[in-house]
Amino acid sequence: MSQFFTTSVLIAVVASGVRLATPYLLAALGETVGQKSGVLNLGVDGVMQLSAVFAYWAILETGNFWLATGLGLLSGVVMGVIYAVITVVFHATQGISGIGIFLFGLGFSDLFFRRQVGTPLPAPKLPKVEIPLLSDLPFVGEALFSHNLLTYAAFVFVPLTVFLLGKTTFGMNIRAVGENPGAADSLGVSVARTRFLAILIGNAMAGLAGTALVLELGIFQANLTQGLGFIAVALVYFGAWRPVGVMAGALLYGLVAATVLQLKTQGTIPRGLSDIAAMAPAVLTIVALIVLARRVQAPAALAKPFIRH
Amino acid sequence: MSQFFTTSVLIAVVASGVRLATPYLLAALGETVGQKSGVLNLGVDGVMQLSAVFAYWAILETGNFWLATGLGLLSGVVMGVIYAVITVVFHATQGISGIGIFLFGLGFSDLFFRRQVGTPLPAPKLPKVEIPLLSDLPFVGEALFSHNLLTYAAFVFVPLTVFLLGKTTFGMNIRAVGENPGAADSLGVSVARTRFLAILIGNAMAGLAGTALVLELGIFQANLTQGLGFIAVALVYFGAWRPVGVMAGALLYGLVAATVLQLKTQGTIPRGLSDIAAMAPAVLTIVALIVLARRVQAPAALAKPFIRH
Amino acid sequence: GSSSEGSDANTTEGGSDTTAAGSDTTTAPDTASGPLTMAIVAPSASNDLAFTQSMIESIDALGRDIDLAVTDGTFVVEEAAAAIRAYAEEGREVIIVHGTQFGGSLAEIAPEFPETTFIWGTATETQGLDNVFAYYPQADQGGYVEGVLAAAISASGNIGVVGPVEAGDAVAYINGFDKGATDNGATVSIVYTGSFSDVALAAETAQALIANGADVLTGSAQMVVGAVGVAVENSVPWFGTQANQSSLSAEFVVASQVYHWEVVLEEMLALRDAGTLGGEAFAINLENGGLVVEMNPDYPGAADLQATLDETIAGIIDGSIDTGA
Amino acid sequence: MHDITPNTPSSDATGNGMPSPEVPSPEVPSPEVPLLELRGITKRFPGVIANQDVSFDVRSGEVHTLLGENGAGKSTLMKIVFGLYKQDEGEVLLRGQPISISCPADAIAAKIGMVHQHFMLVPTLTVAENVALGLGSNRGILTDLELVSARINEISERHGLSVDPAVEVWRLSVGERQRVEIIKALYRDATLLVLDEPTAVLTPQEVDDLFAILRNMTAEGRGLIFISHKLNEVMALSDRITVLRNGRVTGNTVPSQTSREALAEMMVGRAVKLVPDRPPVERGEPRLRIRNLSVKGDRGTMAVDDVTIDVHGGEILGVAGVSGNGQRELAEAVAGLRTPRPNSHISIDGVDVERENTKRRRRRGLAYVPEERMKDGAIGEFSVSENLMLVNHGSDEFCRSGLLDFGAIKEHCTELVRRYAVKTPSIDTPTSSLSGGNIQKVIMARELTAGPSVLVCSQPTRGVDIGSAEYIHSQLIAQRTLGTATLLISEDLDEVLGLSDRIAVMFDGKIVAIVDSADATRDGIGLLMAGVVVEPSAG
Ligand SMILES: Nc1ncnc2c1ncn2[C@@H]1O[C@H](COP(=O)(O)OP(=O)(O)OP(=O)(O)O)[C@@H](O)[C@H]1O
Ligand SMILES: Nc1ncnc2c1ncn2[C@@H]1O[C@H](COP(=O)(O)OP(=O)(O)OP(=O)(O)O)[C@@H](O)[C@H]1O
Ligand SMILES: [Mg+2]
Ligand SMILES: [Mg+2]
Repeated sequence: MSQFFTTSVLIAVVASGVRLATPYLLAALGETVGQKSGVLNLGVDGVMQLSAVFAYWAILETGNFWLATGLGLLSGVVMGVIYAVITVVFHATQGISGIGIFLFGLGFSDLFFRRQVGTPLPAPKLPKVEIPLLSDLPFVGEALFSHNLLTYAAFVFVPLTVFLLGKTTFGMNIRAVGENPGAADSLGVSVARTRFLAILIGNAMAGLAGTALVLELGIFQANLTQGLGFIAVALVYFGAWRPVGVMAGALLYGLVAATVLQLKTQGTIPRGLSDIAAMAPAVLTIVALIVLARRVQAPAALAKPFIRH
Repeated sequence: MSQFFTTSVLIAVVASGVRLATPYLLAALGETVGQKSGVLNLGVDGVMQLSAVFAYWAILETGNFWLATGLGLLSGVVMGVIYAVITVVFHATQGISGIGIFLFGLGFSDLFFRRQVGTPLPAPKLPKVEIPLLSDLPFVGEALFSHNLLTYAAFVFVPLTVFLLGKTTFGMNIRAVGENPGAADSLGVSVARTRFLAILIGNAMAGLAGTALVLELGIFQANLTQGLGFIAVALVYFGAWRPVGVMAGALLYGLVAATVLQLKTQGTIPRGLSDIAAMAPAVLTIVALIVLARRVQAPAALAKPFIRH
Repeated sequence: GSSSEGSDANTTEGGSDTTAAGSDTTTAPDTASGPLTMAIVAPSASNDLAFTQSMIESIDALGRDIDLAVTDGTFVVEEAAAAIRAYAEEGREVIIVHGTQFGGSLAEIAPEFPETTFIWGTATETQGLDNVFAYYPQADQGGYVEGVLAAAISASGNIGVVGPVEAGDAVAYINGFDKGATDNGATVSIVYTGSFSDVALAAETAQALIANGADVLTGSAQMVVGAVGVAVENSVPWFGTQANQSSLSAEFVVASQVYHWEVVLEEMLALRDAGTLGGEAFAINLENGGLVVEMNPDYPGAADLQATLDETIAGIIDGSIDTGA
Repeated sequence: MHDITPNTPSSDATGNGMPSPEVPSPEVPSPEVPLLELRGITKRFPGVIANQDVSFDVRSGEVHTLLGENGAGKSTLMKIVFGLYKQDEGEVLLRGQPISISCPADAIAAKIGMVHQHFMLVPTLTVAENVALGLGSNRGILTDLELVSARINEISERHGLSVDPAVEVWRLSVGERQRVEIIKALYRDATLLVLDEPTAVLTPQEVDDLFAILRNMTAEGRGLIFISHKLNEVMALSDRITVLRNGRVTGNTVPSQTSREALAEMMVGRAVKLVPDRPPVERGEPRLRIRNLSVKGDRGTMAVDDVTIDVHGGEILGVAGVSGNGQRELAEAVAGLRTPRPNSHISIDGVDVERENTKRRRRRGLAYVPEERMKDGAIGEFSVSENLMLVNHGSDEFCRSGLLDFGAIKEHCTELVRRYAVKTPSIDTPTSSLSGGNIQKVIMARELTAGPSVLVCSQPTRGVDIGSAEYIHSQLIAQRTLGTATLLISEDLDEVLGLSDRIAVMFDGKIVAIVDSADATRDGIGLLMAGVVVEPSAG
């Protein structure tokens, strides 16, 4: 056990935790914005997979990270438009529509991959950018300030989301349509428009999350996300719809995963138990949901279509 | 194309459609009961996978179909108890709790399979039982009355569910707590007890669905269901919460799948397009949801936890 | 079964190449006149750099006149079954059923087409069907060889393994690798991630292994592509299995254990030519040349390792080395 | 959409230069031209004509009341004015000019405000944020909440609408929320304000405060449309009264030329008894005994604090009190829906029931009419007959080993619908499509049919029209004659005074006085409700 506490191992675990947390954080922040507006999107995982495959394809074809990131983001936005049309315009049930999006993303990303790429080829990975000065700090420098740009972006989005939701007019509208769309409507706030935009933001973030995942790994394969998007949705509940809480959840999740891996590597967790340790995420999610279930109220109109007669 | 219309091919397609529809029908009927009581269970797919692996294991170990079916059913009930505790006792959010169950079922069934069985060994398949007299009828005899017992059971459950929901006191309680748990509570109907039982019934049916799937195929592999459980949930919406509508949806789905398979086999659908044909389910689901979205009202309290103060 | 045996008295319409039931329409006597008609039904893509690709390449390597039909990506058992049956009905002489999970369907279909040879794997037995051949790899052998090589190039003596779930084929390779490396004085850390497909987890596992001092890595199953990327990033040599992974990195992939199924396919086809349609299981191993440890010629130290490689292989073949299987 | 910057009230309607084409030209209207005029409005819903050829107008500086039974079409008409519905026929004129209002934003731009029957507030937002919703901003993507707060304070001061702009709405009392609704309209400088049943949930004191505010507003030249079922309020506040029945205008009058009785007759189409007859009944043994009952409320405070009362057979015990003083918790505790603190005792006909669940208590003869009929009393999606059956569908009469006997059920329900005069197309009609009063009759029919020994009845006529209220009252009196012990909880003081044999006044969770109704006066009870302890005049 003592080996766990060597400085270099600790740094590696923290760095790994931050890296693992990145796609969760991006996706969960986006889902927070969507849910605040009253829209549950269970399709996050599918959107991430689509963005991942498009970003992967772009980086293989062009080697240009900006282009890859742009295409990943764009795929998210396009899926957002589709989801918004389904749920906001046609008022379809959100829970199962999201699952439809998930199944579509899962299937179509695989299809696109097979047809356009075929073999998993190594792609360039998003390079690490050391932040001047900060990255020279002992311990934290390597653990926190030596990551790729999308990781930094994810953490910068935390205060940005706080600001968007708490301080801007648009954020106020989002919260209003998520709590009482009828009231917002009666004051001339367009529920459809506000939710539409919130969905686009949420899906764009999911797109970035998929992009971050694939550009960190430098490879794509079918079902790359392994349910990551669903965990991200759970983290929104875990974080009680507050961006900082969501960040705490994502980091906790990443650090736990990194620690478990580290303990497995050291042999502290015996090999016989390693499979069971892999179930931890799903179990942790459910436990967190149970514990937190009654503490905070979800947006009152979450997952309810708004139809003005 | 003309080849498609030979009698023998038509019979084969109908028989195959009925066979394919069986697990959808079982799972969707169970979900109908659950949703009628106000509980959305997105974990159906996971429950099916767990039941499938346990039924598979039982049949490999004992060769006894009754035991395998019993174990599959029991797994469903056990998962039902877990889900009911999470959602009814702890009032956790249903959408994401269901996804937790799904992820757990997906992961644990694979794990159990790899540890207890390892390689996919062929297991005995549930034998066909020809119904005396009826199976001798021309055309329909072979298409409809030469199936295994679980297929017959699925179709027998349709009138049984109609009867349960419409004609019994328990069914009336189920509908009451699904529409207005507050009122039901004030009239002395225990919301928790009614929903708990409805969840158990729903999950038991999902267990049977997984069992039917695996005993029809005679083999298990990771993610055996391929999202079948999610489609089953969508079929509940499609069928507008009426068992007969749900059955129509399941049959439609099975027949379309069987026809596509037949056309692929004949080469009418070129192999190159078969991947795209595989996307049909997700797309069909979403289209159905959009078209049907506003036609029928879901149970008013669907997916809302009931907390008495 | 959706076939309609007994109903073949019904019309077979227009110039269709398929009759309603295939049991009496064998084309076996025609073999001499044209190419051997073969088909393969496989669960993953034919260019997956792994399981399916190895078989397709093996068929191509068969040096026979073959008319091959491919149905790949049939992960759904029911769909695979339909394809197998369709090929049988079409009169294909040899059908490769590439996936253990299709065994159940095979057991149902094979007896209906007694003139057709089915080749099924990976499986160690034929389910008692006399028109079925089975095949499987003795992956522990190549694992052992790679373990020896890994120990030879490791400076720290610390070697990491990224494993999936501790079960099935992967375990044979990893245990062989473990024994090969340990027999030669190295320490091996094996981490089973718990998933066959979680690329991100595999990548982080590689990171963790490296952080703990591993300077040579290997791994098995399809999720290792993530780990290879990390190895390359950290300039750590990598050993591959199931397919030649040097396409993932010309510089850091030292060697790959590759399956050459053609060796056993050759034997099976010869038996068929001689009138035996099945009933036997074949293993590929170092001795029969079905397992080959392919050195990556571009790996800087490749030449230095050749002697150790040859020696170890010889030892395994003559039985002087125990791979632990 | 408005700019957030304050603009002087009333005068220049389009002064901020925002393009609002629907607003008529700013020329000063002559007092003869009504502020708003509706001409020949017809609105149809599937199977219902909600408004038929309705003409109606409001002038500046007046309160014009709309009166009518449940479902008469009042809310529908007002929703047309506010752009929530579109009329099928007829036109809307603002200051003499035709105007098309197709959404609430149009109405707001035309300086029309609406206080909806059900509050339109976002509970998790602050008062200032609620007010600022939908306004433009001169601070780019940010809303200048300081400016909004300052202006709210200004408006509060001028109109006596005290409320803290920084507090979240969920923390406010019902009366305060009502004020926020009015501030929202004033902030947008509404010259016409629609108030749809604004008093239904207010206490008498709050109603008085509200009326003072409303009079202040008319004095400024604003026009008000007022909707209420409470005739004394209508008489007190209105300048003019228009009565709707079945979607048509059936009469126009002014308070000085009419009386409550006459208004009631205009609404219902027959004479209505506003105060029920109470024949003398022999008071029996105590059937409901409550001893030292304490119950926690939703926020964890002691909502019911050591209450002890007996209700005798043949007696109606009225519980008067300002909303939120523990009446709801008291009723729910007796019904078995809320767990009391230890050492609390409740007995029905001598049997202790405090540990029994609702079902058991009902078997012992408890009947319960909850305060929120659509939330706790009936299942909207169920048919009338299903709602009638819900209590005793498990009884031997209608059910054999878990199976329902539909023949017996149909017969029973048809009889109940006839006996309780429920206006419904059939017993299979979904309950939600009935008017509030008829839904209440279904609930009463269900609860009273078994012949209860104890009846707990909360707010039996809230939001229910005069005709239905009269019928419900007569049924409560009939139960009294049959020897039922009735615990009547109502915030309508007239109802409590008119029906009760004894009146218990509840304040801050305690029963502060029990008064014989013969000795009770409106003012005396009102003082007790406000927490002023005075010796009851007799015992
Ligand atoms: N959205 C709607 N769809 C269909 N019918 C409606 C709708 N809204 C109202 N109605 C019908 O229109 C009629 C008038 O309803 P309205 O709400 O205007 O009554 P009201 O006078 O406000 O009644 P109350 O006193 O209960 O508030 C009723 O018969 C009602 O059933
Ligand atoms: N969508 C609808 N379809 C049919 N009837 C409706 C619909 N919406 C409202 N109604 C009916 O219209 C009438 C008035 O409805 P509204 O919402 O104005 O008040 P209410 O439900 O009567 O509430 P309250 O009793 O507090 O006045 C009621 O009879 C109600 O049942
Ligand atoms: Mg109304
Ligand atoms: Mg009303």
